[in-house]
Amino acid sequence: MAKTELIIEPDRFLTEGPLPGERISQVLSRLSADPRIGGVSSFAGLVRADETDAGRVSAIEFTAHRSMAERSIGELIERTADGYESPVLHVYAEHALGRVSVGEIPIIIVVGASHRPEAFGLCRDVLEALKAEVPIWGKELTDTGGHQWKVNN
Amino acid sequence: MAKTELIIEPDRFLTEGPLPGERISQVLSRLSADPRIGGVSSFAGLVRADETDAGRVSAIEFTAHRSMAERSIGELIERTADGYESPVLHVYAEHALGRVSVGEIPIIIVVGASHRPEAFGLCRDVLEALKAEVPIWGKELTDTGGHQWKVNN
Amino acid sequence: MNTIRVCAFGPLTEIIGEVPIELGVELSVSAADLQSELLRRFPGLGERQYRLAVDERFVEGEERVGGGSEVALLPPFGGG
Amino acid sequence: MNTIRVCAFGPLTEIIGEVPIELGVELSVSAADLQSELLRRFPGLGERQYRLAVDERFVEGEERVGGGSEVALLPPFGGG
Repeated sequence: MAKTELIIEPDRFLTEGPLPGERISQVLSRLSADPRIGGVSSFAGLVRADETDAGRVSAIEFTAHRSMAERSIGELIERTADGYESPVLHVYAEHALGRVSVGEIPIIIVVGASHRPEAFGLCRDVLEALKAEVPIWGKELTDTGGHQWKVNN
Repeated sequence: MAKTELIIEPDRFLTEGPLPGERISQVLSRLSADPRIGGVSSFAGLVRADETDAGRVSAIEFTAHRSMAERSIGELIERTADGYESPVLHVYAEHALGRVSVGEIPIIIVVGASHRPEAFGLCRDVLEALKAEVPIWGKELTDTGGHQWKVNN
Repeated sequence: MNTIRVCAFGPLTEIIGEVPIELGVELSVSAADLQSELLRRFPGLGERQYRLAVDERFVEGEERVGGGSEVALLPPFGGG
Repeated sequence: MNTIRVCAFGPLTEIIGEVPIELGVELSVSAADLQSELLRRFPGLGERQYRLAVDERFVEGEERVGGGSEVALLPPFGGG
Protein backbone atom coordinates (compact mmCIF):
# COMPACT_ATOMS: atom_id res chain seq x y z
CA MET A 1 0.00 0.00 0.00
CA ALA A 2 1.09 3.58 -0.65
CA LYS A 3 2.34 5.50 2.34
CA THR A 4 -0.34 7.25 4.39
CA GLU A 5 0.34 10.25 6.59
CA LEU A 6 -1.68 9.79 9.79
CA ILE A 7 -2.35 12.85 11.94
CA ILE A 8 -4.01 12.29 15.33
CA GLU A 9 -5.58 15.05 17.43
CA PRO A 10 -5.86 16.27 20.13
CA ASP A 11 -3.02 15.51 22.57
CA ARG A 12 -5.53 14.60 25.26
CA PHE A 13 -8.59 12.56 24.36
CA LEU A 14 -10.50 13.07 27.63
CA THR A 15 -12.10 16.42 28.46
CA GLU A 16 -13.91 17.56 31.60
CA GLY A 17 -17.58 18.30 30.95
CA PRO A 18 -19.73 18.13 27.80
CA LEU A 19 -18.06 18.83 24.46
CA PRO A 20 -18.88 22.04 22.60
CA GLY A 21 -20.83 21.53 19.37
CA GLU A 22 -18.57 24.11 17.72
CA ARG A 23 -15.74 21.60 17.92
CA ILE A 24 -16.64 19.87 14.66
CA SER A 25 -16.58 23.12 12.71
CA GLN A 26 -13.31 24.14 14.38
CA VAL A 27 -11.65 20.88 13.33
CA LEU A 28 -13.16 21.10 9.84
CA SER A 29 -11.71 24.57 9.49
CA ARG A 30 -8.22 23.26 10.31
CA LEU A 31 -8.60 20.32 7.93
CA SER A 32 -9.59 22.62 5.08
CA ALA A 33 -6.04 24.03 5.13
CA ASP A 34 -4.77 20.66 3.82
CA PRO A 35 -5.36 20.61 0.03
CA ARG A 36 -5.13 16.80 -0.01
CA ILE A 37 -8.33 16.39 2.03
CA GLY A 38 -11.53 15.98 0.01
CA GLY A 39 -13.95 14.46 2.52
CA VAL A 40 -14.57 14.95 6.22
CA SER A 41 -16.84 12.57 8.14
CA SER A 42 -17.88 13.52 11.66
CA PHE A 43 -19.80 11.87 14.44
CA ALA A 44 -21.27 13.48 17.53
CA GLY A 45 -23.00 11.43 20.20
CA LEU A 46 -25.82 13.07 22.15
CA VAL A 47 -27.27 11.92 25.47
CA ARG A 48 -30.81 10.63 24.76
CA ALA A 49 -33.73 10.84 27.20
CA ASP A 50 -34.18 7.06 27.15
CA GLU A 51 -36.86 5.38 29.22
CA THR A 52 -35.17 2.76 31.42
CA ASP A 53 -36.18 0.49 34.28
CA ALA A 54 -34.66 3.12 36.57
CA GLY A 55 -36.70 5.99 35.05
CA ARG A 56 -36.11 8.50 32.27
CA VAL A 57 -32.44 9.34 31.66
CA SER A 58 -31.63 12.96 32.41
CA ALA A 59 -27.81 12.80 32.31
CA ILE A 60 -24.86 10.43 32.12
CA GLU A 61 -21.93 10.70 34.51
CA PHE A 62 -18.78 9.49 32.74
CA THR A 63 -15.65 8.17 34.44
CA ALA A 64 -12.54 6.52 33.00
CA HIS A 65 -9.28 4.79 33.72
CA ARG A 66 -7.61 7.88 32.39
CA SER A 67 -4.08 6.78 31.57
CA MET A 68 -5.29 3.51 30.05
CA ALA A 69 -7.97 5.32 28.03
CA GLU A 70 -5.48 7.83 26.61
CA ARG A 71 -3.14 5.03 25.63
CA SER A 72 -5.82 2.81 24.13
CA ILE A 73 -7.39 5.54 21.99
CA GLY A 74 -4.03 6.30 20.37
CA GLU A 75 -3.41 2.62 19.72
CA LEU A 76 -6.84 1.95 18.28
CA ILE A 77 -6.67 4.92 15.92
CA GLU A 78 -3.35 3.71 14.56
CA ARG A 79 -4.63 0.16 14.20
CA THR A 80 -7.92 1.09 12.49
CA ALA A 81 -6.20 3.64 10.20
CA ASP A 82 -3.90 0.84 9.06
CA GLY A 83 -6.81 -0.60 7.09
CA TYR A 84 -7.13 2.50 4.89
CA GLU A 85 -5.06 3.96 2.11
CA SER A 86 -5.12 7.71 1.56
CA PRO A 87 -2.37 10.31 1.08
CA VAL A 88 -3.49 11.72 4.43
CA LEU A 89 -5.77 10.56 7.23
CA HIS A 90 -6.56 13.12 9.91
CA VAL A 91 -8.36 11.80 13.01
CA TYR A 92 -9.77 13.90 15.86
CA ALA A 93 -11.33 12.04 18.81
CA GLU A 94 -12.56 13.52 22.07
CA HIS A 95 -14.66 12.14 24.96
CA ALA A 96 -16.25 13.93 27.90
CA LEU A 97 -15.81 13.04 31.56
CA GLY A 98 -18.21 14.02 34.33
CA ARG A 99 -21.86 14.92 33.97
CA VAL A 100 -23.33 15.24 30.46
CA SER A 101 -27.04 16.09 30.33
CA VAL A 102 -29.67 15.14 27.72
CA GLY A 103 -28.90 16.90 24.44
CA GLU A 104 -25.27 17.48 25.39
CA ILE A 105 -22.33 15.84 23.63
CA PRO A 106 -20.15 13.16 25.26
CA ILE A 107 -18.19 12.17 22.14
CA ILE A 108 -16.94 13.70 18.92
CA ILE A 109 -14.96 12.01 16.15
CA VAL A 110 -13.85 13.82 12.99
CA VAL A 111 -11.97 12.09 10.18
CA GLY A 112 -10.57 13.79 7.10
CA ALA A 113 -9.29 11.80 4.10
CA SER A 114 -8.68 12.36 0.42
CA HIS A 115 -11.91 10.59 -0.53
CA ARG A 116 -15.22 9.95 1.15
CA PRO A 117 -15.12 6.14 1.58
CA GLU A 118 -12.00 6.36 3.75
CA ALA A 119 -13.41 9.28 5.77
CA PHE A 120 -16.73 7.50 6.46
CA GLY A 121 -15.16 4.10 7.06
CA LEU A 122 -12.46 5.21 9.44
CA CYS A 123 -14.79 7.52 11.40
CA ARG A 124 -17.11 4.63 12.03
CA ASP A 125 -14.32 2.14 12.76
CA VAL A 126 -12.78 4.47 15.34
CA LEU A 127 -16.17 4.95 17.00
CA GLU A 128 -16.88 1.21 17.19
CA ALA A 129 -13.40 0.36 18.47
CA LEU A 130 -13.59 3.16 21.01
CA LYS A 131 -16.86 1.88 22.44
CA ALA A 132 -15.48 -1.64 22.70
CA GLU A 133 -11.94 -1.00 23.88
CA VAL A 134 -11.57 2.25 25.79
CA PRO A 135 -12.06 2.01 29.59
CA ILE A 136 -14.84 4.54 30.07
CA TRP A 137 -18.02 4.02 32.08
CA GLY A 138 -21.31 5.88 31.98
CA LYS A 139 -23.72 6.05 34.91
CA GLU A 140 -27.14 6.98 33.55
CA LEU A 141 -28.93 9.21 36.05
CA THR A 142 -32.72 9.31 35.88
CA ASP A 143 -35.41 11.84 36.69
CA THR A 144 -36.56 9.71 39.65
CA GLY A 145 -33.14 9.85 41.30
CA GLY A 146 -32.28 6.33 40.17
CA HIS A 147 -29.42 5.19 38.00
CA GLN A 148 -28.17 2.37 35.81
CA TRP A 149 -24.86 1.69 34.14
CA LYS A 150 -24.62 2.09 30.38
CA VAL A 151 -23.21 -1.05 28.73
CA ASN A 152 -21.95 -1.08 25.14
CA ASN A 153 -22.82 -4.04 22.98
CA MET B 1 -41.61 -1.25 10.61
CA ALA B 2 -42.34 1.28 13.37
CA LYS B 3 -43.27 4.74 12.26
CA THR B 4 -40.36 7.10 11.63
CA GLU B 5 -40.65 10.86 11.78
CA LEU B 6 -38.58 12.26 8.90
CA ILE B 7 -37.50 15.90 9.09
CA ILE B 8 -35.80 17.38 6.00
CA GLU B 9 -33.86 20.65 6.00
CA PRO B 10 -33.37 23.27 4.61
CA ASP B 11 -36.18 24.47 2.33
CA ARG B 12 -33.69 25.14 -0.44
CA PHE B 13 -30.90 22.69 -1.11
CA LEU B 14 -28.82 24.89 -3.43
CA THR B 15 -26.86 27.87 -2.07
CA GLU B 16 -24.81 30.50 -3.90
CA GLY B 17 -21.11 30.28 -3.05
CA PRO B 18 -19.10 27.98 -0.77
CA LEU B 19 -20.82 26.64 2.35
CA PRO B 20 -19.73 27.91 5.76
CA GLY B 21 -17.97 25.32 7.93
CA GLU B 22 -20.00 26.54 10.91
CA ARG B 23 -23.07 25.02 9.29
CA ILE B 24 -22.47 21.57 10.75
CA SER B 25 -22.27 22.89 14.30
CA GLN B 26 -25.35 25.06 13.74
CA VAL B 27 -27.38 22.07 12.60
CA LEU B 28 -25.97 19.92 15.44
CA SER B 29 -27.06 22.56 17.91
CA ARG B 30 -30.64 22.41 16.58
CA LEU B 31 -30.66 18.61 16.62
CA SER B 32 -29.54 18.53 20.26
CA ALA B 33 -32.90 20.04 21.21
CA ASP B 34 -34.58 16.74 20.21
CA PRO B 35 -34.14 14.31 23.13
CA ARG B 36 -34.76 11.32 20.83
CA ILE B 37 -31.56 11.93 18.86
CA GLY B 38 -28.49 10.02 20.08
CA GLY B 39 -26.15 10.13 17.08
CA VAL B 40 -25.36 12.74 14.43
CA SER B 41 -23.28 11.82 11.39
CA SER B 42 -22.02 14.62 9.16
CA PHE B 43 -20.18 14.86 5.89
CA ALA B 44 -18.44 17.86 4.39
CA GLY B 45 -16.82 17.71 0.97
CA LEU B 46 -13.78 19.92 0.35
CA VAL B 47 -12.34 20.91 -3.02
CA ARG B 48 -9.00 19.12 -3.39
CA ALA B 49 -5.97 20.46 -5.29
CA ASP B 50 -5.92 17.43 -7.58
CA GLU B 51 -3.36 17.12 -10.35
CA THR B 52 -5.22 16.60 -13.63
CA ASP B 53 -4.34 16.49 -17.32
CA ALA B 54 -5.49 20.11 -17.45
CA GLY B 55 -3.24 21.23 -14.55
CA ARG B 56 -3.65 21.51 -10.79
CA VAL B 57 -7.24 22.17 -9.66
CA SER B 58 -7.65 25.55 -7.99
CA ALA B 59 -11.46 25.76 -7.86
CA ILE B 60 -14.64 24.10 -9.08
CA GLU B 61 -17.45 26.08 -10.70
CA PHE B 62 -20.78 24.39 -9.94
CA THR B 63 -23.96 24.73 -12.00
CA ALA B 64 -27.27 22.88 -11.76
CA HIS B 65 -30.67 22.32 -13.28
CA ARG B 66 -32.06 24.07 -10.26
CA SER B 67 -35.71 23.08 -10.18
CA MET B 68 -34.91 19.47 -11.05
CA ALA B 69 -32.13 19.36 -8.44
CA GLU B 70 -34.41 20.69 -5.69
CA ARG B 71 -37.05 18.15 -6.56
CA SER B 72 -34.67 15.22 -6.84
CA ILE B 73 -32.90 15.86 -3.52
CA GLY B 74 -36.21 15.80 -1.66
CA GLU B 75 -37.24 12.61 -3.39
CA LEU B 76 -33.96 10.83 -2.80
CA ILE B 77 -33.90 11.72 0.89
CA GLU B 78 -37.38 10.28 1.34
CA ARG B 79 -36.48 7.16 -0.61
CA THR B 80 -33.19 6.48 1.19
CA ALA B 81 -34.70 7.23 4.63
CA ASP B 82 -37.32 4.60 3.88
CA GLY B 83 -34.66 1.97 4.45
CA TYR B 84 -34.10 2.98 8.07
CA GLU B 85 -36.09 2.62 11.23
CA SER B 86 -35.66 5.20 13.98
CA PRO B 87 -38.16 7.22 16.06
CA VAL B 88 -36.77 10.27 14.26
CA LEU B 89 -34.53 10.87 11.25
CA HIS B 90 -33.37 14.42 10.70
CA VAL B 91 -31.60 15.12 7.38
CA TYR B 92 -29.89 18.36 6.38
CA ALA B 93 -28.42 18.57 2.85
CA GLU B 94 -26.92 21.60 1.15
CA HIS B 95 -24.88 22.09 -2.03
CA ALA B 96 -23.00 25.13 -3.30
CA LEU B 97 -23.41 26.76 -6.72
CA GLY B 98 -20.80 28.97 -8.37
CA ARG B 99 -17.09 29.06 -7.65
CA VAL B 100 -15.74 26.98 -4.74
CA SER B 101 -11.96 27.18 -4.26
CA VAL B 102 -9.55 24.55 -2.90
CA GLY B 103 -10.23 23.99 0.81
CA GLU B 104 -13.75 25.40 0.55
CA ILE B 105 -16.92 23.35 1.02
CA PRO B 106 -19.31 22.50 -1.85
CA ILE B 107 -21.48 20.01 0.07
CA ILE B 108 -22.67 19.34 3.60
CA ILE B 109 -24.91 16.53 4.81
CA VAL B 110 -25.95 16.11 8.43
CA VAL B 111 -28.10 13.21 9.66
CA GLY B 112 -29.41 12.79 13.19
CA ALA B 113 -31.00 9.53 14.36
CA SER B 114 -31.68 7.77 17.62
CA HIS B 115 -28.69 5.45 17.16
CA ARG B 116 -25.41 5.65 15.32
CA PRO B 117 -25.90 2.95 12.65
CA GLU B 118 -28.89 4.78 11.19
CA ALA B 119 -27.12 8.14 11.34
CA PHE B 120 -23.98 6.84 9.58
CA GLY B 121 -25.86 4.72 7.07
CA LEU B 122 -28.35 7.34 5.97
CA CYS B 123 -25.73 10.11 5.77
CA ARG B 124 -23.70 8.00 3.42
CA ASP B 125 -26.70 6.80 1.40
CA VAL B 126 -27.90 10.36 0.87
CA LEU B 127 -24.42 11.40 -0.27
CA GLU B 128 -24.09 8.54 -2.75
CA ALA B 129 -27.59 9.02 -4.15
CA LEU B 130 -27.02 12.75 -4.44
CA LYS B 131 -23.84 12.31 -6.47
CA ALA B 132 -25.57 9.85 -8.81
CA GLU B 133 -28.98 11.45 -9.21
CA VAL B 134 -28.95 15.21 -8.69
CA PRO B 135 -28.35 17.30 -11.84
CA ILE B 136 -25.30 19.29 -10.75
CA TRP B 137 -22.11 19.79 -12.78
CA GLY B 138 -18.66 20.84 -11.64
CA LYS B 139 -16.13 22.52 -13.94
CA GLU B 140 -12.69 22.04 -12.42
CA LEU B 141 -10.58 25.15 -13.07
CA THR B 142 -6.81 24.71 -13.00
CA ASP B 143 -3.84 26.91 -12.18
CA THR B 144 -2.81 26.94 -15.86
CA GLY B 145 -6.15 28.43 -16.94
CA GLY B 146 -7.40 25.08 -18.21
CA HIS B 147 -10.45 23.16 -17.12
CA GLN B 148 -12.05 19.74 -17.09
CA TRP B 149 -15.49 18.52 -16.07
CA LYS B 150 -15.83 16.56 -12.86
CA VAL B 151 -17.61 13.23 -13.44
CA ASN B 152 -19.00 11.12 -10.60
CA ASN B 153 -18.49 7.38 -10.75
CA MET C 1 -45.32 24.39 -36.49
CA ASN C 2 -44.67 24.47 -32.77
CA THR C 3 -41.34 25.06 -31.13
CA ILE C 4 -39.36 23.13 -28.53
CA ARG C 5 -36.79 24.99 -26.45
CA VAL C 6 -33.64 22.97 -25.83
CA CYS C 7 -31.37 23.94 -22.96
CA ALA C 8 -27.88 22.44 -22.48
CA PHE C 9 -26.28 21.88 -19.07
CA GLY C 10 -22.78 21.28 -17.79
CA PRO C 11 -20.21 20.29 -20.44
CA LEU C 12 -22.84 20.28 -23.20
CA THR C 13 -22.90 24.08 -23.03
CA GLU C 14 -19.50 23.90 -24.75
CA ILE C 15 -21.20 22.36 -27.79
CA ILE C 16 -24.62 23.98 -27.83
CA GLY C 17 -23.99 27.18 -25.90
CA GLU C 18 -25.53 28.66 -22.78
CA VAL C 19 -28.54 30.09 -24.60
CA PRO C 20 -31.50 27.78 -25.27
CA ILE C 21 -32.06 26.91 -28.92
CA GLU C 22 -35.44 26.49 -30.57
CA LEU C 23 -36.50 23.64 -32.84
CA GLY C 24 -39.64 23.62 -34.94
CA VAL C 25 -41.78 20.45 -34.65
CA GLU C 26 -45.23 19.22 -35.62
CA LEU C 27 -47.57 18.43 -32.70
CA SER C 28 -44.91 16.37 -30.98
CA VAL C 29 -41.69 14.45 -31.59
CA SER C 30 -40.25 11.29 -30.06
CA ALA C 31 -37.28 11.67 -27.74
CA ALA C 32 -35.21 9.52 -30.13
CA ASP C 33 -36.06 11.68 -33.15
CA LEU C 34 -35.30 14.82 -31.19
CA GLN C 35 -31.87 13.42 -30.35
CA SER C 36 -31.24 12.60 -34.03
CA GLU C 37 -32.11 16.14 -35.02
CA LEU C 38 -29.83 17.56 -32.33
CA LEU C 39 -26.99 15.30 -33.50
CA ARG C 40 -27.45 16.54 -37.09
CA ARG C 41 -27.14 20.13 -35.94
CA PHE C 42 -24.41 19.54 -33.36
CA PRO C 43 -22.21 16.65 -34.51
CA GLY C 44 -20.11 17.05 -31.32
CA LEU C 45 -23.00 15.48 -29.39
CA GLY C 46 -22.06 12.16 -31.00
CA GLU C 47 -19.18 11.77 -28.56
CA ARG C 48 -21.24 12.70 -25.54
CA GLN C 49 -23.51 10.81 -23.19
CA TYR C 50 -26.60 12.68 -22.11
CA ARG C 51 -30.25 12.21 -21.19
CA LEU C 52 -33.30 14.34 -22.00
CA ALA C 53 -35.64 15.75 -19.36
CA VAL C 54 -38.95 17.53 -19.71
CA ASP C 55 -40.60 19.10 -16.68
CA GLU C 56 -37.87 17.66 -14.43
CA ARG C 57 -38.52 14.08 -15.60
CA PHE C 58 -36.38 11.98 -17.92
CA VAL C 59 -37.78 11.06 -21.36
CA GLU C 60 -36.29 8.57 -23.83
CA GLY C 61 -36.89 6.42 -26.90
CA GLU C 62 -40.43 6.61 -28.22
CA GLU C 63 -41.76 8.87 -25.45
CA ARG C 64 -43.30 12.00 -26.99
CA VAL C 65 -42.09 15.52 -26.43
CA GLY C 66 -44.86 18.01 -27.16
CA GLY C 67 -44.46 21.29 -29.03
CA GLY C 68 -44.04 24.12 -26.54
CA SER C 69 -41.97 21.94 -24.19
CA GLU C 70 -38.68 22.90 -22.65
CA VAL C 71 -36.17 20.08 -22.97
CA ALA C 72 -33.07 19.83 -20.80
CA LEU C 73 -29.96 18.02 -22.06
CA LEU C 74 -28.33 16.42 -19.02
CA PRO C 75 -24.81 15.01 -19.27
CA PRO C 76 -23.44 12.81 -16.44
CA PHE C 77 -23.58 14.57 -13.08
CA GLY C 78 -20.70 15.94 -11.06
CA GLY C 79 -22.18 17.21 -7.81
CA GLY C 80 -20.76 16.58 -4.37
CA MET D 1 4.74 -9.32 52.66
CA ASN D 2 4.22 -6.91 49.78
CA THR D 3 1.01 -5.12 49.00
CA ILE D 4 -1.07 -4.84 45.83
CA ARG D 5 -3.36 -1.85 45.46
CA VAL D 6 -6.68 -2.72 43.85
CA CYS D 7 -8.74 0.03 42.28
CA ALA D 8 -12.34 -0.50 41.11
CA PHE D 9 -13.89 1.34 38.16
CA GLY D 10 -17.38 2.00 36.90
CA PRO D 11 -20.13 -0.11 38.48
CA LEU D 12 -17.61 -2.11 40.55
CA THR D 13 -17.16 0.96 42.75
CA GLU D 14 -20.60 0.11 44.12
CA ILE D 15 -19.17 -3.16 45.49
CA ILE D 16 -15.60 -2.26 46.38
CA GLY D 17 -15.82 1.50 46.87
CA GLU D 18 -14.06 4.41 45.26
CA VAL D 19 -10.97 4.12 47.46
CA PRO D 20 -8.28 1.60 46.43
CA ILE D 21 -7.94 -1.38 48.76
CA GLU D 22 -4.67 -3.07 49.66
CA LEU D 23 -3.99 -6.82 49.64
CA GLY D 24 -0.90 -8.44 51.15
CA VAL D 25 0.88 -10.93 48.89
CA GLU D 26 4.14 -12.85 48.77
CA LEU D 27 6.47 -11.89 45.90
CA SER D 28 3.66 -12.17 43.38
CA VAL D 29 0.28 -13.75 42.80
CA SER D 30 -1.44 -15.11 39.71
CA ALA D 31 -4.28 -13.09 38.21
CA ALA D 32 -6.64 -16.03 38.84
CA ASP D 33 -5.68 -16.30 42.53
CA LEU D 34 -6.04 -12.55 42.95
CA GLN D 35 -9.57 -12.78 41.55
CA SER D 36 -10.39 -15.62 43.96
CA GLU D 37 -9.19 -13.57 46.92
CA LEU D 38 -11.24 -10.57 45.74
CA LEU D 39 -14.33 -12.76 45.40
CA ARG D 40 -13.84 -14.06 48.96
CA ARG D 41 -13.76 -10.51 50.29
CA PHE D 42 -16.44 -9.11 47.99
CA PRO D 43 -18.98 -11.85 47.20
CA GLY D 44 -20.92 -9.36 45.03
CA LEU D 45 -18.16 -9.70 42.43
CA GLY D 46 -19.48 -13.19 41.71
CA GLU D 47 -22.29 -11.71 39.64
CA ARG D 48 -20.05 -9.34 37.76
CA GLN D 49 -17.91 -9.58 34.66
CA TYR D 50 -14.62 -7.75 34.84
CA ARG D 51 -11.02 -7.93 33.69
CA LEU D 52 -7.80 -7.07 35.52
CA ALA D 53 -5.24 -4.58 34.22
CA VAL D 54 -1.77 -3.75 35.47
CA ASP D 55 0.14 -0.83 33.97
CA GLU D 56 -2.64 -0.29 31.43
CA ARG D 57 -2.41 -3.86 30.14
CA PHE D 58 -4.84 -6.71 30.72
CA VAL D 59 -3.66 -9.69 32.81
CA GLU D 60 -5.48 -12.99 33.27
CA GLY D 61 -5.20 -16.63 34.33
CA GLU D 62 -1.69 -17.66 35.34
CA GLU D 63 -0.06 -14.31 34.51
CA ARG D 64 1.73 -12.98 37.59
CA VAL D 65 0.93 -9.77 39.38
CA GLY D 66 3.93 -8.56 41.40
CA GLY D 67 3.80 -7.11 44.87
CA GLY D 68 3.77 -3.31 44.70
CA SER D 69 1.55 -3.36 41.59
CA GLU D 70 -1.57 -1.33 41.09
CA VAL D 71 -4.37 -3.48 39.72
CA ALA D 72 -7.41 -2.02 37.98
CA LEU D 73 -10.72 -3.90 37.97
CA LEU D 74 -12.40 -3.11 34.67
CA PRO D 75 -16.07 -4.00 34.12
CA PRO D 76 -17.58 -3.81 30.59
CA PHE D 77 -17.12 -0.38 29.04
CA GLY D 78 -19.79 2.22 28.42
CA GLY D 79 -18.05 5.05 26.59
CA GLY D 80 -19.38 6.85 23.54
